[in-house]
Amino acid sequence: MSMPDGNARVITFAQAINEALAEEMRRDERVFIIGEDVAEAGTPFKVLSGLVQEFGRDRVIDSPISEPGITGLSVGAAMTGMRPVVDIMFGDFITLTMDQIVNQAAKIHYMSGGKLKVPMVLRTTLGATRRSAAQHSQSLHAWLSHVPGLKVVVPSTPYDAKGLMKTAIRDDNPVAFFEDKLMFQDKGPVPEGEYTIPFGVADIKREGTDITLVATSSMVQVALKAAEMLAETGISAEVVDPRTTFPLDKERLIKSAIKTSRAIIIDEGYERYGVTAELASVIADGAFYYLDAPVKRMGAMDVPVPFSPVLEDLTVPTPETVTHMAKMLCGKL
Amino acid sequence: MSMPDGNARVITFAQAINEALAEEMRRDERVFIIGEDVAEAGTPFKVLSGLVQEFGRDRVIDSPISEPGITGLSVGAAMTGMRPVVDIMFGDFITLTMDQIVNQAAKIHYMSGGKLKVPMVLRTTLGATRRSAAQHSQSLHAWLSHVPGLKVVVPSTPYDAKGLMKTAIRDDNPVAFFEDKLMFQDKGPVPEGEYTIPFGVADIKREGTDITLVATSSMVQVALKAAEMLAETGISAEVVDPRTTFPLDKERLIKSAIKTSRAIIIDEGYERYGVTAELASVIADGAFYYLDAPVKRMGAMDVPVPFSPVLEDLTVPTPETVTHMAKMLCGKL
Amino acid sequence: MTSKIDPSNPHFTGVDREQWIHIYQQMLRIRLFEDTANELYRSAKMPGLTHMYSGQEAVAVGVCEALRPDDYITSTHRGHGHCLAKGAKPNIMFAELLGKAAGYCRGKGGSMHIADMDSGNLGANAIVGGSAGIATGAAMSAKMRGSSQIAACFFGEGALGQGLLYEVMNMAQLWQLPVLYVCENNLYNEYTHYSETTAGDLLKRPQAFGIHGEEVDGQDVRFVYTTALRLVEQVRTSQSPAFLQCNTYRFHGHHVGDIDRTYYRSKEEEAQWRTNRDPLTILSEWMMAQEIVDQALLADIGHEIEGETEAAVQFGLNAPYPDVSEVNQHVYA
Amino acid sequence: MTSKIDPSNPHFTGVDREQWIHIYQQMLRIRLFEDTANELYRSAKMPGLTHMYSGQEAVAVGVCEALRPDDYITSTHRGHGHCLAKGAKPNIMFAELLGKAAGYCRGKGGSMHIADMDSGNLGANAIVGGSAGIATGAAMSAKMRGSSQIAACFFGEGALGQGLLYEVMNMAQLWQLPVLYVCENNLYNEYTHYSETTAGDLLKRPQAFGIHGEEVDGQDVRFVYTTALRLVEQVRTSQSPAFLQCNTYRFHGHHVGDIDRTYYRSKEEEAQWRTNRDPLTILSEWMMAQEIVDQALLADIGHEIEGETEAAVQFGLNAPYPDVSEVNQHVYA
Ligand SMILES: Cc1ncc(C[n+]2csc(CCOP(=O)(O)OP(=O)(O)O)c2C)c(N)n1
Ligand SMILES: Cc1ncc(C[n+]2csc(CCOP(=O)(O)OP(=O)(O)O)c2C)c(N)n1
Ligand SMILES: [Mg+2]
Ligand SMILES: [Mg+2]
Repeated sequence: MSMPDGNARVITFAQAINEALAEEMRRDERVFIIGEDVAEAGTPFKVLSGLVQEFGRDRVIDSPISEPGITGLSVGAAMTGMRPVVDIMFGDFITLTMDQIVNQAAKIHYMSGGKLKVPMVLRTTLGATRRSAAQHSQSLHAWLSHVPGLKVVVPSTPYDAKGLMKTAIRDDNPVAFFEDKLMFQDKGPVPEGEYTIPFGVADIKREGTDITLVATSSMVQVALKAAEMLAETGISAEVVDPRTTFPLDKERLIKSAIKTSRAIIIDEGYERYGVTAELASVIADGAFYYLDAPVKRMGAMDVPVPFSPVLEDLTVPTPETVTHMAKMLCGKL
Repeated sequence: MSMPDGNARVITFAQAINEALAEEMRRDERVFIIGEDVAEAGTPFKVLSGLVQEFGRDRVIDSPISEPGITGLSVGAAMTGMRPVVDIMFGDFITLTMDQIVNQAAKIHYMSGGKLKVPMVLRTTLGATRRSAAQHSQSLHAWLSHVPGLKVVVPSTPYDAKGLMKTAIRDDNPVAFFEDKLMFQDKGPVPEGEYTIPFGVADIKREGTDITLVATSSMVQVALKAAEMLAETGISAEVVDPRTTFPLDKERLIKSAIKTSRAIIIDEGYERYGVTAELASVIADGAFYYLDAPVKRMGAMDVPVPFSPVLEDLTVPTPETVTHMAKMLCGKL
Repeated sequence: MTSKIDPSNPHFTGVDREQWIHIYQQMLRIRLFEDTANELYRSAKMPGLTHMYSGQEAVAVGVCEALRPDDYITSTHRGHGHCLAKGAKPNIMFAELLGKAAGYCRGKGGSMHIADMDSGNLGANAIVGGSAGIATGAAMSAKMRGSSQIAACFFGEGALGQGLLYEVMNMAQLWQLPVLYVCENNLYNEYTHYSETTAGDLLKRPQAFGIHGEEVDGQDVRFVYTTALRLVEQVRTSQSPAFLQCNTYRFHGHHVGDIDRTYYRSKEEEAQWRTNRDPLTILSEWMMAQEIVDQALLADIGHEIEGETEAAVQFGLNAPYPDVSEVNQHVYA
Repeated sequence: MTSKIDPSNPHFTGVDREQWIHIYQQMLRIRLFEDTANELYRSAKMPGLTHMYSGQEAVAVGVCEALRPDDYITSTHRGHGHCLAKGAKPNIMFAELLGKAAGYCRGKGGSMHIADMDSGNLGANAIVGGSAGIATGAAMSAKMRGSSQIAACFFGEGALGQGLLYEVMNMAQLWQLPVLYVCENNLYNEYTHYSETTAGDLLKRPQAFGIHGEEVDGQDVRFVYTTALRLVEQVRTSQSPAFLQCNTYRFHGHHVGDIDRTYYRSKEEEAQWRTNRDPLTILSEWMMAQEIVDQALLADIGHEIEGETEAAVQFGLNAPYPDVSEVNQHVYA
């Protein structure tokens, strides 16, 4: 379990992202931020507050409402010596950027036979239950995880967010970085000093022996709460956080499932053809001879996210639904 | 195994699509086609040849090179009483249409509480090995399969193509219809008369007892050839074609895997986070207690599609690689 | 009392007294609706956020009064004004804002997705510029069906950043589609002044495609209405697009939670607009001067609409939430 | 021989003899390259298809000769001319067209993806309009780095259909980025005349954003070159965008396989352009009239470049394919 040292400060997820960006912008003048309302407004979520004051409007650039355009500009800037961080306010808007990200950014290195590279970060959000309805609530990280040439980061704690963001900015490839909107105010220990977290290393967020809960981003806290509830009924759950969906730490996922013999995958993207499918099939394959029950998937319900709170809350896995599923798998229902 | 009657004509896949469109346009004057070079040119693949002559330029509409725009127009036309078929020349260009398809077309029915509907078909292509390189060779059907509100069709024979296209046009929902570019000249029996094929019904393309090959679109012929090769080594392979990735005929897939106790999923999309993941995890879950081996996945290699023939041919499953995998699973290697 | 419209002003002749009063009522209806919605937010009764239309009433009402009931509109995230102006009922709208089953979208859409086919409203849209294709497609559909309907597409000046708009304006002009683009320039894209996001002269953008464009004082409904009457007539009879830029101002924040605004606009600027440029005041003062109304009548109208609004919000508050079983209904038609 | 450039024509003064000869050589180099590529296709030696630049040589050469070696260009599916004009070597290009490891992209990109950072070529692009963001981003990067480089963005008139272009032109003007947009209007978008896809006057489109735009006869390299010299200087010194529309014609089909073209353009039209508007003839006749060259020198140049081209294609034909192990190299940097 990777952890900050004992006397680390406690800061929010948003502050951790902000700090990572500030540190990297201080370290490397090629890094700049571009997006809608990123400067004085510091984004609608206030994640970037203060950066324009330190780095100026030439490095924290307010753009028109042109997601395809700013993504395209970032690709061109990245190819020619800069290291842009492009801010796409809501994950739902990556729909507008898919050509530039998928056909351009992701492929240029390969198509050029390794000659050109596109070191850029696409920061965006995921997660529902904010009463924002169907066009502001999607978790579309499965799409980008599908695409060779991209790396995809789904941090779940302030500590991970900072270390992974720094790694993302230093990576020479296009990296999509998904932040859960509802996690921005969550607090956690984050050391002041410099650290990075490598991609492709899953983190055991809680150790256990009876069942593996593989959870991503927003669902890690759900899994941890479920693990607590399960502990009360005598089930010891291990919570594994892949932290990056690509590169994916298959080995650690499989190892945990082999140890516990049962696994549930929990992710906030739509369930069908989503992240849970990949992770479940990786485990079902790799741990085939050790599993005592089928690997179960818990994604977001396969419906456009409804506005009404009474409906929206039904669409996302909760500690209760995870606990229920885990008990069922362990034969304790 | 659904089949045309004995004395059906033999026509090409392209002709089957053309005939389906012509029949539906005759039957329902609300149906029209919009796309780049769809009229006199009949598309670069000549699939629509002759339609403009019969239906005129008001119903077979040559558009500017504006994929987002024509998709958006189609959504609006569909909401207000028309039934557009929008032609997106290469599947790679759906990247440009994702906002209109995913945030608009797919969600309007739900967001309006069931009041509005969007009966449109998005025709596009998939498939590599045409020496068209990374931006003209992708099979991105996994993305749309991920999205609630959309249906996704991946026909593998002229017979299926015609019947499924007619169903797609009559469906009151947005339907994405993926045609393999290399299959357009493939021939097969297609009855002259009117028929439709329901969505969500997998077709057993070949019966077998030892292993299930679930294959989609371009990969069905690959699986059938593999099945022939396997037959020679005494392995009886069943080839199951889901025909639509959503709705997905989970039951038939699982039933076949239970019967044979082994399954391989073959699809031309990128392997990771792709269609093979969903299908494999559906089977691994549903047939858990009957499987003698892990479900294996064979998607396209996780690389941008290379131009050079010597490289490109390595990226797609072939009868040989499928046969090899099947033998391994059956313990005959 | 006969109409006292200044006969020397060609703009306002031919509009009778009742019509001006009706226009005033509609604008007031919007103002009170928004004040009430704001109150719902402040008292934590409304889920999520909402974007208020206060200050811009003359645009929605001036344009929609010029439309036929069966003409189409598409709207934006700041959509309550358009909905009401086109004929939606406040009580059903409040129900929607509150996520209730009696709402226009059964509570599934919320503030940003109100659609009402009965009044020709194809929906608010939470994607900036996202409805430009829908409106243009509805106009195409109307033309194809020979219905003589037109479509009015409302969007903020921020939507000029979205490429989709240019794609569909090109097609609207090419194919002579009966669509009226209504650009509401309220000076801000969220927290950024439009001059920082928009190069050149706005009206030149439609004109670049050969589309007729005009600019009007969006605070003075007399100008908006009479200009819209003329343009709507022109669009309908000539079957060609037009573009109307309305210069206006939003009195509140970008959304109800945007309270501290001084970092992007001054309190003086706000006061100036509220005091001198309130569309309700401009109209009511003119109507008084013209003796179309007197203080007593204005007071009566005020009380009537206050009462109606109060009843409407009570209807919304008292209405039941949708049944949980609705969560996966209306995904498919 | 001293230069005989007509001193009464201000356009062509100040360019010396050697430069015109060099320009002629570059244009001929492109012409022979394309003829040879066509031959490769017809003799089935080249995988896939290619789009020939023949007829448009004056545009690529006229513009690229006005650029510095370290200036950037982005190109299109019809990109050989731009590559060669910016300094790429025919032998390495042929190797790429043939999918060989010695190619600019190690055979991974092919005809539509040639990129060569050494000559400032950020890549051909198989997405129409797809490089508009890249070029504009490269210009932004140049400005940020204070390098005084500029970027020239080549695209066909068909790319005016793509919204991305408008998004980035807006930003180029807003932020005063040193980018020259070069629109090659060769009259056709594939098989459709541009007048059927393009409303209004092309030049008004950049002008709508306040971008300086000019139109030039794209068959006469004297005009293209001298205009480009002036615009490039202006873009570089004023650090602001400009737009150059070059009216031109492609002599061959849309791609090498587009043989029967009479359904979209007449043989007379083609003959007319080939006979009267060949950029090579226009330049050579003028150079002869001006006594810059004589028949003998032209013949020498012809032989020299024929020999070079023949050697180049032989290099490509003899070069080995990439090793199969390269298939999954260069996916990530
Ligand atoms: C494609 C897209 N990008 C960004 C946003 C976030 N956003 C919501 S409203 C808004 C500003 C819109 O400005 P404008 O179009 O002028 O409308 P106004 O809010 O002024 O009415 C932004 C950026 C969005 N909803 N959609
Ligand atoms: C986004 C996109 N849509 C469609 C195509 C297919 N396509 C390739 S070239 C072309 C026509 C391009 O016309 P133009 O831009 O004028 O360039 P030209 O071929 O005349 O050089 C089309 C439609 C594509 N490559 N990319
Ligand atoms: Mg605005
Ligand atoms: Mg062209």
